[in-house]
Amino acid sequence: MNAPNLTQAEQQEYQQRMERKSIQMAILQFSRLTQQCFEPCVEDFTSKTLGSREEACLTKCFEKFHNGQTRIAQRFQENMAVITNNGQGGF
Amino acid sequence: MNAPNLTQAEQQEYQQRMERKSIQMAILQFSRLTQQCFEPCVEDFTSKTLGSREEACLTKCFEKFHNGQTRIAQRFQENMAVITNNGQGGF
Amino acid sequence: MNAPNLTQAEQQEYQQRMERKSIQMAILQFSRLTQQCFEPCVEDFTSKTLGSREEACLTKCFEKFHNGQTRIAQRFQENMAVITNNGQGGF
Amino acid sequence: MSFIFGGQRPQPSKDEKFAMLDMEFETSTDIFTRMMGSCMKKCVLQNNKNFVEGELNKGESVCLDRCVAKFLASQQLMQKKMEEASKNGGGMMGM
Amino acid sequence: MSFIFGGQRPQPSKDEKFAMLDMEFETSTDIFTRMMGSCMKKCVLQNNKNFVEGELNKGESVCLDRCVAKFLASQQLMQKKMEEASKNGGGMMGM
Amino acid sequence: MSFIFGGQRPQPSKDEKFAMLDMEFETSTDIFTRMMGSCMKKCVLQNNKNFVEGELNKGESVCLDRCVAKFLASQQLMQKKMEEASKNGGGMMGM
Repeated sequence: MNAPNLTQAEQQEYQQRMERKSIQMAILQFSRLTQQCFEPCVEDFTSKTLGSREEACLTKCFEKFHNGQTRIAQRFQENMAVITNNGQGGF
Repeated sequence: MNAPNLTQAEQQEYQQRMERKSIQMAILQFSRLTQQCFEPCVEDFTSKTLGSREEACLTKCFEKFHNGQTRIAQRFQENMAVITNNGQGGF
Repeated sequence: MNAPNLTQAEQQEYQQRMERKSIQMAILQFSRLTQQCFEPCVEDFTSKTLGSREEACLTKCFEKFHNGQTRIAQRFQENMAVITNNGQGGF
Repeated sequence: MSFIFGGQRPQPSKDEKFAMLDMEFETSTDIFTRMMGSCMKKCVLQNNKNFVEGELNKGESVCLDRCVAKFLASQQLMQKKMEEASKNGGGMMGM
Repeated sequence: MSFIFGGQRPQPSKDEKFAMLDMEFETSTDIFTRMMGSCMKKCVLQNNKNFVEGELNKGESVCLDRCVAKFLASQQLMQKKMEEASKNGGGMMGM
Repeated sequence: MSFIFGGQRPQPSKDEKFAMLDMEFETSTDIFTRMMGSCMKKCVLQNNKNFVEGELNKGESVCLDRCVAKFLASQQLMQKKMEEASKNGGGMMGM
């Protein structure tokens, strides 16, 4: 898929649109992360406040995902660069 | 995130947009519910019509989710009100 | 839900919009399929290249889903035709 | 989905008409995707951990046919229940 | 989500305002849907393979109440961690 | 995805161009999200029921690197199969 040519004005407009989309995506990613950590970390419903063990688990879970995501994003970009240079096209 | 200020005309227009979005969301929620109840309730594929036991299971499943969703929505709103009043902001 | 009446110009415009939406959907379906086959077929991470057994599994998995999807789509259309003719309405 | 579209507005604008059609498209797509996910899981994936064969065998084919029929019947049944709940003032799923 | 909306532009256009409201709507919807999925799984589905009863029993009801509170508390906690990570220059989740 | 975009129209309008770019963005986002889900599951979550440690250890890091490479290779392979199926008149996945 060849990227379409944009005029300068269109580029600016699209830039703004992209920013909004990225924010939107980040928010949804955050809410997915909340669920992904909630499910393994919170299993006791005899109380309605988080216990200290649950809080520690959520914190470590957040860090683990944050670190994992950062690493995956780096490798993703490196691999995509190789694939694109090999002329196999992106998606 | 501070809600943006809308003029009265904008409010009316957005109201209509919201209605459509809510309908859309309700439809997708309904189709998710269908799948959620189908999977545990229908397990016999020696026939192509629903058996009476399967129908009963689907009906109870629907009621259970309907009741659960109603309760969760109430608690969600109560909790959000408390969080917002504490000045911690929404999402 | 009754389909709204479109003028001829609107029909043409909507046709184009539909094409884009169908492409979008096909792409997302493809990326879901990639994940669905990756998860059962690729389990060895002592190397960073696909083994021949993994490649064979991915290929068969693709064919299986492709065939399954084709069959389900046919039955879906047949069943929907019956439901609509019975006057029970669509979704 | 008559329980959702109660009264229709007299003359919808182009944007409104397109939005309605979009909704119909997304609804069918969503239900199809979910049906496919459930039926592939129930009829094919449970017995195919290794995918030695790309063709559907007889058992899988028949199972998929019945699964589609049952999924749509379940959908109709749940829709009926939803309409009943809606009439009893429950509103749309608590939201 | 103050870690995302840093500086606000002075006078947003109608489209921008609507986009912001859409975002808020989709965010609440998404978090609600996920919370419902997790809480129904933890409080109701684990013990209801056959759905013999449509009403919520006492145990399920209390469990759902607590689950909602804990889910939202988890969300607040993770948001705090996210803001901290964001201040330390980590950027938004690596993308 | 050359199997999808067959003939390109001569001069797309601004809306069409934006729609194409949106599509590209959503496609990359979707593939990234799925890859992350699968690789975190295979390399990290299977051995971390309790999250005692926030850092990635050596084994997890190496596993993630390989998982990304294999996921993208799988995606390329499946794309090739898709293009072959498409040439043989099968159309796009039966829909």
